[in-house]
Amino acid sequence: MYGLGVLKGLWVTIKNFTLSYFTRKRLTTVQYPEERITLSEHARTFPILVYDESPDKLRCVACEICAKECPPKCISIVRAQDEAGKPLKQPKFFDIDYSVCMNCGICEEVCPFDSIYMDRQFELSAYERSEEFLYTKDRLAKSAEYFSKIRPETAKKVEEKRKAKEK
Amino acid sequence: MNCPYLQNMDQQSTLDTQRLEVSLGPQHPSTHGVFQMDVVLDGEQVIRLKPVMGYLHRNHEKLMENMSWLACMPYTDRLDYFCALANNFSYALAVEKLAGIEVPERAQYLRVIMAELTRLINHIVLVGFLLNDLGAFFTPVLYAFREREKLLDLFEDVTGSRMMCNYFRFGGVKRDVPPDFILRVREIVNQFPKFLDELEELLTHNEILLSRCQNVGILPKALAVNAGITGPVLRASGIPYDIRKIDKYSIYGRFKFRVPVGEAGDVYDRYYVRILEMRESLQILEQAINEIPDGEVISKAGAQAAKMPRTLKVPKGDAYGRTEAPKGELGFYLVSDGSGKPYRYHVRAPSFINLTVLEDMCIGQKVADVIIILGSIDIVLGEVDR
Amino acid sequence: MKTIEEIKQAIETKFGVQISIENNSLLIPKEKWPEIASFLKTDPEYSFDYLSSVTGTDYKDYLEVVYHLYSMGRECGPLVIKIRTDRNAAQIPSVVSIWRSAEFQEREAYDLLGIHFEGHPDLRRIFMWEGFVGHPLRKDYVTEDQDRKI
Amino acid sequence: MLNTIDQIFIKAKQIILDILSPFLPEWMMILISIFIVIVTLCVFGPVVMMYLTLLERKFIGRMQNRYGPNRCGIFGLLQPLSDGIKMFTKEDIVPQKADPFAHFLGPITVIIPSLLVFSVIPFGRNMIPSDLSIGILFFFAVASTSTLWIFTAAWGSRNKFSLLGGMRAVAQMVSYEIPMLLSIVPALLVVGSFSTVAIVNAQEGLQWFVFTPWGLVGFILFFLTGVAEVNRCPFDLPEGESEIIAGFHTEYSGMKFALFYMAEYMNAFSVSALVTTVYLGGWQGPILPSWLWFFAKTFVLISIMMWFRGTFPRMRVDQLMGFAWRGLLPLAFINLLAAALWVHLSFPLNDILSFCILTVSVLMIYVANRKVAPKKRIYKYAYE
Amino acid sequence: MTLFQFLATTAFYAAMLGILIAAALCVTVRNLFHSAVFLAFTLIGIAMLYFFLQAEFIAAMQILLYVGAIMTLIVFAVMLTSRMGNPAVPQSFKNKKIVFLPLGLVGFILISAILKTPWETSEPQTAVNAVTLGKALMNQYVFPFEVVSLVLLVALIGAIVIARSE
Repeated sequence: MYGLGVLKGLWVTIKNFTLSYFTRKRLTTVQYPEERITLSEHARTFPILVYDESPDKLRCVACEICAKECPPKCISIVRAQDEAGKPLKQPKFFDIDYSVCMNCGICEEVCPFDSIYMDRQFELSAYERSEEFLYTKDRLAKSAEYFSKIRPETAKKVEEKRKAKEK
Repeated sequence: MNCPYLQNMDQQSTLDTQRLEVSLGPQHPSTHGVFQMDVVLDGEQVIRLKPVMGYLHRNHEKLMENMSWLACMPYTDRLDYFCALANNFSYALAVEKLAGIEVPERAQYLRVIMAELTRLINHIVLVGFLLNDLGAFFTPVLYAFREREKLLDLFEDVTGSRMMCNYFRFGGVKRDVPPDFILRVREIVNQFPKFLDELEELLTHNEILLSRCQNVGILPKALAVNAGITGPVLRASGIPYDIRKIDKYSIYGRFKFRVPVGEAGDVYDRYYVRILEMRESLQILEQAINEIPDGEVISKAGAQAAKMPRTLKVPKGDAYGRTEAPKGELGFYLVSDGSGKPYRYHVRAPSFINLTVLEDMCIGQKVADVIIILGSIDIVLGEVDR
Repeated sequence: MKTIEEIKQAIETKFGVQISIENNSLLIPKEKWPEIASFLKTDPEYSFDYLSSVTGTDYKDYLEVVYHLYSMGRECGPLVIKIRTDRNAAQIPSVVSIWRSAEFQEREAYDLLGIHFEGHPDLRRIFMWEGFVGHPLRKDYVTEDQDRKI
Repeated sequence: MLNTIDQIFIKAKQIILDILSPFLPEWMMILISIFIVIVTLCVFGPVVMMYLTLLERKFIGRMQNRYGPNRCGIFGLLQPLSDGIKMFTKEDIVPQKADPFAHFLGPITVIIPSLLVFSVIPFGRNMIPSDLSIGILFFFAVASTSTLWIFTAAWGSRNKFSLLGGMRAVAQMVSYEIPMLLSIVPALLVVGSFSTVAIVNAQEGLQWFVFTPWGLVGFILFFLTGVAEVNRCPFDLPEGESEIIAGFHTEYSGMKFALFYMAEYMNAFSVSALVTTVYLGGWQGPILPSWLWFFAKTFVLISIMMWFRGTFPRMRVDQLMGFAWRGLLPLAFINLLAAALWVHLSFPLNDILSFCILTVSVLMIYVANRKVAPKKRIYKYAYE
Repeated sequence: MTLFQFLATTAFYAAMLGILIAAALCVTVRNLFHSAVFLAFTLIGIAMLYFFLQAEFIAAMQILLYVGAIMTLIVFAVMLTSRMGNPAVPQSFKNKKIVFLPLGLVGFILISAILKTPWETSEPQTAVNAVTLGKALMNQYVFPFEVVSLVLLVALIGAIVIARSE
C-alpha cells in the first residue's frame, strides 16, 4: 500500500522515543566532564619515558632507534657526555614534538630497552603551539608505578622479561 | 500544433531561464570533505558538472618514498580514514607479495575479521550520510553512529586506537586479541541484524526515499566497466565483480558468502546493495569466529621485521596487491630497489576512480539529485586527493 | 588465462613489433600502443575490458607508465604492460578513448610526473592549481627543506 | 470554580483595567485594553517560539537515542535564553554584494505576517484578540503575503543558493496555497461564516468536525498543506540545508537570522492553532479549562510536525509539485463535494454517502498516480 | 471622544500619506525590484484604508489577491527578465526640470475637479460582509460570475499551451 512505508518509519522513531524513557541502555550519551568512559588497556595516545627510581635515571640509553624508526621524525635525542667527552648511556636531551607525533606506537615496538611506552592522556590542550607541545625529557618522564597503573598486563610482562634478563 | 502563431514561438523560445553557474564549492555541507563541483544550471537542471579536486592533496606517494616499509603502515590509515584496517590489509598484502612473507593461520583469520568489521562501519556510516544528504535530520546518522561506537570500542581494545588502527604488520598482526574478543564479536554479530532490520524498517520502504532515489543517477553496465568503477557502485549496476571472490586473497576462499547484485544501477540500488553486503559480511564474521584456530599471530620473519624494521630485506622488483576495500578495489603498486625504502609507492584509490562517472550520472538531473548521487558513490577525500 | 608468452607471441605476430618480457610484464614500444590496447580489449580471446590502474614511475634515465589490465568478463588476472619514454619530452599516446578509467589517472600522471598523453580529451593538472611549477613525483624535484630547529 | 479558571485571563485584564480606570479618561481605557492584548501577544509569540525550539531539540534528541540540551538550566530550560543571547551578540554580517534595502527589509517583513496572524486565533472561550467577521480569510490573506517577503530576502542577499531557495519557496507556497484554501472551505460551508469563533461554537460538545468523513480528509489535507506552507520537513525545500546550504536565509546572521527562525516557528504554531480551531474543535473540551484544551491540541499537532522532521527525508521540487497538483488538489475538490452532500442530506444517509465518495476518490487518485509511484524491487545474488 | 475621533482621522490621513509616498517611490526608484516591493506596500496601504472603512472582506480580498498572487507574478517577471546583478532600469532623461510644468498643470486640474464635484456620501449601510456578497453572487449575478470564470479558464489553458511548447 502506498503510504505504509512512511508510517512504519514514523513507528520506528516514536518507538525509540518512548522506549528511551524506560531503558537507560538506549540512551548512549555520556556526560563527558562528569562521567567518563574507561579507556581500554591498549589505548595509545602519546609516548612517555619510564624510569625506575628517580626521574633523571631513565631506562633510556639514548640508542636513537626510536628516533630513526619514527615515521614523522618527531623524536630528537642528544646523547649525554661526561666531562672527558666520553658518551654516556644517558640522553642529555630527549624531546618529542607532540604536535607532530601521530600516535602510531612504532617507537614502543622497536625500543629494545622498554623505556618508551604509549600513555593514555589525551586532554593535552595548550595555548602556545610551538613551546608547550615540545615535550622535553623531564615532562616525558613517568614512574614505573604510573605505568603499571595504566597498563597492568604489559607492565607484568615487562617485569618478568627484565627479571629473566637480570638472572 | 499547426497554428502559425505557435510555430515561430518555438524558434525563439522566450521562456528559457538564465544559465546559473554555481560552484558547489569546497565549503559545502554535503560534499563529504573538501571537494568542489562547478555546476552549470538551467533553472534546477544540471547542464555541465566539472569536479575540482586537490584541496586535500598531501602528496602521500612522495612522502612514502623516504619512509621505511614499516613506517608507511601508519600513513595508510590516513588514506580512507573511515576504514583504516582495510587500507592496512591491502598494503600488507602488497608488501608480503613483494617480499614473500607467509602469514600464520590465526593472523589470517584476525585480518579477515577486522576487514569485515571495517566494512560494516563504512557501510552504515555511508547509509547514514546518504540519508543526511536526502534531508533526514540526522536520525539515520545517529542510529548508525550508535552501532559504530560499539565497533570502535572493540577496535580500541584490540588495536589501540579507534580509527587510526595501524594494527597490521608484514607477516601477521601487531598483537594478539584480548581474551574476550571472540565473545564481543559474537555479541556484535548477533545484535547487528536486529539493528539492520530497524534501519530497513525506517528507510527501505519509505515512499519519499523511494521516489527520491529510484531512477536517479543511473550508471549503465558498459560505462561502469569501461570507467573502471569497482565496489558496491559496480555491483549495483549489475556486474557481480567482487575481488574477494575473484582473487580469493588471504583466506576468503574458505568462507561461503553471496554477492548481492542490483540491476537498475541508480542511487536506490547503491543504497540497498550496501545493506545486503552488510548482511553478507555478518555471515563471513560468523564463520570466521567459529573456525578461528589458536597459535601465533605473526610469523618469525614478521616479528623480527616488526621489532627491527631495518632488517626487513625487500628484494628488487615490483608488485601489485589489491583487496576489496569497502569503497571498491584498493590496490598498492610498489616498486622496490632493494634499499629499505619503497622506490615507487602508488595507491589505486577506489573513490578517486569512481568519480570519473560523476558527470555522466549528473547531466540532466536536478541540483538536489547531484548531492545524493555524489553521496551514493561514497567518496572520502583522504583517498581521492592522497 | 593465457600465459604471458602466448600473449607476447599473439601481439608480435599481429603487429610485427618487438616486445620483451620483464619480470612477468610486457614491455611495449609506445608507437603501437593504442592499436594493441584496442586489440586486447575487443578481441574475444582476451577481452581485457577493465583497466585497473595506471602508474607513472621515474627511473632516473627514463619515465615508465605501468598499466594493470583485468578482464571482468572472463575474471582473469592482471596483465601488466609497461611503456617507456625518455625524461624530457615525455610523450605517450592516451588510451582514454579505449578505457574511460584512464582519464583521471593519466591526468594524475601528467600532473605529478609531467608525462604528456596526446589524445587525452582534457589534459589539465588534477591535484595542483594551474600556476604550479614542476612535477613533484620526479626524483629530481627538490623543494626547500624546512628542517625543524630544535 | 471551573469557570473562574476558564476565564482567568479575562479577569486578570479586567482587574488591570479597574485599577487604571479612575486615573485615566474613558477613551484612553479602550486604548489600554487593546494595548494589553497586543503586549501579551507580542510577548507570547517569541516565548512560545523559544520553547518550541527547545521542545523540538529534546523531542528529536530522544528519538535519536540522546538527551537533547540539558546543560543550561535544569532540563535545558534556559537553553532558549542562551540561544537568544547568542543571536543578539552575534555579528550581523551584510554581504558586500547584497542589495542593502531588500536584505534589510527581508527579515522585518517576514515577521509581521506571523505576528499579525495571532490576532484571529481563539485561544479560549471569549479569549480571541480581535473577533473579525472575516477571521479565516484574514489569516490566509496575511499568510499568503509571506511568499513575497521570503522572495525579497532571497533576492536581496544576491547569492546563487538563496536565489534557488527563493525560487523554490515561491513555487512551493503558490502551489500549496490552493489546496490549503480548498481544504478549509468545507468547514466554512458547514458553519456558514468566516469568523473563527463561530466555527468553534459550531463544534459544540464533542461534534468536532474531524469526526465527520469530510472533516477527517479535510483535517489531513489542511495539516499536510499547512506543513508545506510553513516550509517544514518533508517539504522544507526553501531551506534545504544539504543542497542549497540554507536557502533564502543563507546570508543572514545574528538577529536577522533569529527573526527568520522565530517567524518559522511562529508560523508552525499558528498553522497548528488554526488546524485545531477548524477541525479539532478549538477550545471545546469536556472539563478542563478552555485555553488548556486549546494549547494541548496545538502542541500535539506541533509535536507531530516535529515527529515528521525527525523521520522523513526531503522531497524533490518536482515531486513536491506533483504531490500538490496531482494528489491534494483533486482530493480537496472532491472533499468539498462530499461536505456539500453531507450538509444537504439527513443524518444516516449523509455519513455513508460522503464516506464512500471519499474512499472511492482516494482510490481513484491512488490508481491515477500508480505510474509515477515508485516500485519495490527484489535483488538477486551472484555466487549463490 | 473628540480626541479619539481626532486620532482616528489622523490615522486615516497618515495611511493615505503613506500610500502616496510608497506610490511615488514605486515610480521613481531606479531598481526594478525595489519598485515592485513599493507597489506591494501601496496595495497593502489601500487594504488598510478598507479596514478603516469597516469593509473587512474587501480588504482581506485585496491583500489575498493583489499582494499574495499578483505581486508574486510581478516579482517572478522581474526575476526572469532582469540580470542577477542589479536589475536597474536604464533611465536616460536629461532635463528632468521641464516635466514638472505639465505635471503641475494636470495635478491642479484634477484636484480642483475632485474638490468641486458634490459627492453624495450615504452613511454606510450594513457593512458589506461575505454572506450578502455570496448571496448576491449566487443569485442575481450568477451569469456574469460564470462568464468571468470561463474567461479565466481560457487564460489558464493559454498559459499552459505557451509554457508547454518549450
